[in-house]
Amino acid sequence: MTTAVALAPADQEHDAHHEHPAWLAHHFDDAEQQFDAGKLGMWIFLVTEILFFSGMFCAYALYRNRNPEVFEFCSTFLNEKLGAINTGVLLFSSLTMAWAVRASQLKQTKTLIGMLGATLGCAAIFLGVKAVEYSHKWSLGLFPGKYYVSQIEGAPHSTVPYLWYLSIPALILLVGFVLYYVYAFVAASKFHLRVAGPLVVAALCFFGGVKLGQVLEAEESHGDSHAAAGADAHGHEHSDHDGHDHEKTASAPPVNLLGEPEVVTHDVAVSPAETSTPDSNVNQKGMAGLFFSIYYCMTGVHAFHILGGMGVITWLIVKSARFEFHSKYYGPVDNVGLYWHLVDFIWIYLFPLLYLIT
Amino acid sequence: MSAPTADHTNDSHDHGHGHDGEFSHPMPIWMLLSVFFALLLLTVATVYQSTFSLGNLEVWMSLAIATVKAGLVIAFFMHLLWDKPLNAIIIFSSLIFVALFLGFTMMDAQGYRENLIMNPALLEDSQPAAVNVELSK
Amino acid sequence: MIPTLFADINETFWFPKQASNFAPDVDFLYNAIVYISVAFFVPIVAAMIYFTVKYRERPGYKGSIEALHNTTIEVLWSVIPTFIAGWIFWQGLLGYLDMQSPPPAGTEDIKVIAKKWSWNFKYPNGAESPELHVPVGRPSKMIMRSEDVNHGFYVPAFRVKRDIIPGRFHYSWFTPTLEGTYDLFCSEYCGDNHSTMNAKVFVESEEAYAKFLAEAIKEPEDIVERGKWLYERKGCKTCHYAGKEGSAAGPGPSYNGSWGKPVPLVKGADASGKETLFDEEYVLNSIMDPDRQRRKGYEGAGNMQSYKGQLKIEQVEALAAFMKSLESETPPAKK
Amino acid sequence: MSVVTNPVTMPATHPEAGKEDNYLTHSSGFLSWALTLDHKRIGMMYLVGVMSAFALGGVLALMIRLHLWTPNLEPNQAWLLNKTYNQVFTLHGAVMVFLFIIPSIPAALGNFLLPIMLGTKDVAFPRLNLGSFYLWIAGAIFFLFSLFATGLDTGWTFYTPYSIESQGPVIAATLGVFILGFSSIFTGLNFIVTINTMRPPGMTWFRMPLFLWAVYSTSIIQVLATPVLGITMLLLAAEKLLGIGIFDSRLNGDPIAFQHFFWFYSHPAVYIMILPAMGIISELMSVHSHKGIFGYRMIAYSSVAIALFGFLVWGHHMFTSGMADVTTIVFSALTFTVSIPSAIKVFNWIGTMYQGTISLNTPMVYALAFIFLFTIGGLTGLFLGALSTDMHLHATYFVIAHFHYVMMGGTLIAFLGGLFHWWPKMTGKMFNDFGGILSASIIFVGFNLTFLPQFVLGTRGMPRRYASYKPEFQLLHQLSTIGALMLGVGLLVALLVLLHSLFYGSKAPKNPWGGATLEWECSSPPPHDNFSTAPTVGDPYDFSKIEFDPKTGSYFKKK
Repeated sequence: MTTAVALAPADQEHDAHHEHPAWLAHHFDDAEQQFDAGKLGMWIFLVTEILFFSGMFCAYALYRNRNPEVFEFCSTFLNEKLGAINTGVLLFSSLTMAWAVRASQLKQTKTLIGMLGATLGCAAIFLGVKAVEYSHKWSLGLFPGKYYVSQIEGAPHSTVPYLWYLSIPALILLVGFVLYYVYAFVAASKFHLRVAGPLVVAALCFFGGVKLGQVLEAEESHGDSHAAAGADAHGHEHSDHDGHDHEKTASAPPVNLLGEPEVVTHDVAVSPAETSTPDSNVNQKGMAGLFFSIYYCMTGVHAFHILGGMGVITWLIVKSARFEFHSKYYGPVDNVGLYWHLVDFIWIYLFPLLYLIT
Repeated sequence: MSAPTADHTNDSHDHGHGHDGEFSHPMPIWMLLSVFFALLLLTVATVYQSTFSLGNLEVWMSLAIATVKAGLVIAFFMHLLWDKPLNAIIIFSSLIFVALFLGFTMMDAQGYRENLIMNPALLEDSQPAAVNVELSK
Repeated sequence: MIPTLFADINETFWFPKQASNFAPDVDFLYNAIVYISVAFFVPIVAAMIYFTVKYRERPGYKGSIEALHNTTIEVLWSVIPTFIAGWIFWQGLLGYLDMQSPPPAGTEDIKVIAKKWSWNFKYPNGAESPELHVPVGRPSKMIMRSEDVNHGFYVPAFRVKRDIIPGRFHYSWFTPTLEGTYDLFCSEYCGDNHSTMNAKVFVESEEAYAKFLAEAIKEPEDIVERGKWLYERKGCKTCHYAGKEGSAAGPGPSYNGSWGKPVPLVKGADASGKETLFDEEYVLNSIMDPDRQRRKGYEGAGNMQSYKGQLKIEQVEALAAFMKSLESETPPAKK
Repeated sequence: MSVVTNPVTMPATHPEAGKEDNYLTHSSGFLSWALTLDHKRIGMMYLVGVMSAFALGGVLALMIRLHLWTPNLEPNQAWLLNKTYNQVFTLHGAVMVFLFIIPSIPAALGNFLLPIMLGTKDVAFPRLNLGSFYLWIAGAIFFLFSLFATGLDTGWTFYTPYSIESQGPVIAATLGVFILGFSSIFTGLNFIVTINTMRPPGMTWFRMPLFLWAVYSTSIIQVLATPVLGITMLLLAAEKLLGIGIFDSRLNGDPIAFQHFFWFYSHPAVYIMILPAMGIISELMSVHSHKGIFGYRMIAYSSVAIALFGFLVWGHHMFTSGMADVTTIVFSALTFTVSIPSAIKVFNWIGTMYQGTISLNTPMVYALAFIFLFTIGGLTGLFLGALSTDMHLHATYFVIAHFHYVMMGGTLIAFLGGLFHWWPKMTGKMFNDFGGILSASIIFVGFNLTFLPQFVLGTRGMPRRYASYKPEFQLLHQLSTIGALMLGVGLLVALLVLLHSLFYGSKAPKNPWGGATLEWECSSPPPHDNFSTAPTVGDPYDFSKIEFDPKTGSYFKKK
């Protein structure tokens, strides 16, 4: 503890004023220190992400443990095929991202831009499929919590064009990117062309994703496990009358001022033992609605992470188009890669936990 | 996060300080591709697995497969296998804290479960349905 | 000043009266920790002051500069507090287990319904009251639930506290040991009038308690009297003013002098912007489905909860009759 | 509003300081501060920010105390309406916790000192550091706007379901907390990376000053716990906005789950508040006793132990909430384990004084006050950790008094002590020592007068968050109010002493107290790059080479 070691002042001065390239921040000694610091920072950030998501996983575990039947019931409304396709898309994007890291280390800029563009495109496909999923659920009234509409056989679907609304931002971006591409083309700027190309493709991929989702969703609807039929399948033991009653209680009936006799006796007739049996109880705001709250929170927050990832990947494309990365400076690609894999990592758990409940 | 391990990083940094060597480790393409196909295979497996009825085991089964997949992603795509041990410790220690958080919360929720009023409508006449429930054990 | 500090004669410096079976144990542990704390605190502070004086910087004095390190001492002052902390934990655990273990047979089961900002106690014979009455010397079990937000059942004299979280039941029991009147507080923050969500606890002899139960179950014959009776028991009193001997002006509209006057409505399924008369129908609607028509100036949703299922239609009529009977009297200004 | 230093104009008020190059004079103009990447300037800006927040929180505290001068048995004739009172205590708690205590030591003093004590030029991510500061500003604006717009009345804990049905601006407040949380996360992340990767050669883990150990432990908590607060706040906002029902009992949601979520962060947050304070006290005790710290490794390890154990005890905020008995008992047992490392620290501080050479100047007086008050705060925790006594004391004034002894008697006093200790380094000005000791004494007496009566109020059954009380409590409440006013006076005196030093203080030497850590090796105030010549890294508590030079009034290190 007593031996004092002096900093090598000469070295430091030297580093600080002469040998510091533009990509090396002034307070770092060398490229490796800068890389290590960035990477450690990223891993710590991933830790915060994991704990951030853990809150929702905790809510999931809590309510699945409490009402497993609700989760089984609601899972039938989620389209397994779309989930599986999206899993594949995301895994592929992870592959391209890892490949991009490799390309940046080897200074293969063309491959790097291509791989980043592919990652961006996969992300857009993922969001396109998700848009189909969301809009389909909304049209059925599968909203979170207190906006949940009890699923009744043969109930009319909403005609609000949710999918259209969800596509508007992508459409605007597509138009913008195409204009940008045209500008780049006219200006004959190689740099801008390198950036605009992947962006246009990615924006188009969104609509590819939408199409893919629609095709698969339609397939599913023709099959016998259509969402509404799913409700039916679970409600098959109940007479029409029963289902009707449910509609009445669940959808905020006009208050019966002399309510006591009618409503209360009806409810009291359901014994506690019965309330814990699934079907009579699950198709309501506090049950299925809660599942959809968890579903939207988890997938929604995940989707926002995808959006954020797309933002930083775009930034990487710009940097790559300027040939900024090489074997001593590829930290940004590596770190964005880590982030992107984490987003994939989360989805790897979300998919079976939400879609594959039997 | 404990001091000794972190000491280790410092050491490695000190070593790294001297030479101006390479620190990038590009992954071979065959490795990336095989990991990807393994992941796809496992996805198919988990979908296929869900078509059986395994009862209570099912959720654990799908979690196990997901964990293998996550392990592949972390080990290869995130090249943690070649990374500093500190980073591995950091990421795994986060899982310990997640486990703590979920563990205590779930343990507690399980404990007071019998006191819950799952259907508030039952209370309309103010007759607590669970009058006979003993004080929680 | 000192006598006031020591408050009532029966109370100690620290505590209110010991009025339940749990109180002696809690007080014992409390006092024990006080002594332990003093035993730690005094030497620490004494050493601190002594060192400050003895080793103060002064001409001609040069203290040691070496960092000290003494394993024996460090181990000692880690291990001894650990054992003491363990003992405290153990004592606390024993006391807690007493409170949580099932009460002895023959409890008086009282349902407690907490709502903003009043208490309602329902006794085994069906009687209700806004104050808690319990027999002395016999365990009483509280079966508690909340109708809206978190509340807390706290009787300092019993050393008993339980939060009441909506959506579930909470239980608590105690055996009152000392006749008297004690305070009951809501201990969990529940909104605007949290501070006034208090009640009295009457610990009575078995005879007095039986007498109370018999009285409490009887609704007065006269409809206006019955309305007043309900007003006092069903929680209306907490928020609504009804004359000088009633309560202070609360957050709700006053009953006095309202009857037959127009009421501007602002919010609700069929009421927006309309006006209605303060009459039987309005009273019925407001009590049974307050969200449907909110009175202007009292828009706060969630303030008035529906009484559907808790009041019979005849009871609402009685309440209306009571409101009708109230003279016009200006309530104290609502701030 | 306590604007201690106006960073923008300060260089202008010191024309004579303009000649030498230090971080204050290195560049000038508004943008040179607003866009600075220098950790020292960022630290100074945080300092101004947190002290303004503290002033606001302090005024609110005085409002609470003044309102409680009378029992307010007629709520309508009271000074504040019940509703207003609820808003005031919510505001007091939220401002003090989120805007003052959590960022005070790590973000203000930590930012300034960490790289200098470590011997580096800056933190690892200077841009992220500035970003954290602006997140803090954004969160603060968001938060304050929402609080003042219509009055938040949920209590700083946002317990559901009340927060869901409250008419107050809960969404805005939760988003404010969310943003502040990220500010805190990024600061913690930055510090961990800096300490792990940027230590210069010779700076081994066990040559780090204990303040850095404490800040490091704090950062671990910030990184691990704050994200859970983030998601909790987000879910609460979604609860208000979309009615998701996860925490809403009316939709079968579970309010107890909210409490678990909230305290999973907010209990470790208590250690975010107190650990850096303990770090400061370790420095102060050693430097002003001119003697090596007693049991360096024990203190270092106990910081990390406290940080990790801190994650295991959140349930002790919920003993009466209706947790399952098993959970309650486990949490109580774990709570007692966390008391041990704190006790060890106190003993070690006392051990440091033994046979030392104690200079009783302002920072040391604050440090002694800290030990007195923190010991009371810690010991009263035993009453609350024990289950049966907690049944009586939970949610009473006893709890209020307990955590004020820890948070205010602990963190605030240490913050002030640290501020006085490093003030010469930060501003290059010496303050009036008599004034400083006077302020510490008034604060000490005022503090005890405020909060000692509250212990008695609590055991006698006075519930917290009450705008009115039984008349027999009046005397104790009035004592408390008098104490609070005194406390306010003491804090004003401290502020005046500091402000006075800015204008009339003598120039601070390099090492006015005789510290052996690296920050005393650079000039006061430090140059832009921290060290004009590289410092020699040695034992941070080796005072054998520190000698006083009466000519310069400064200590120096013998070669």
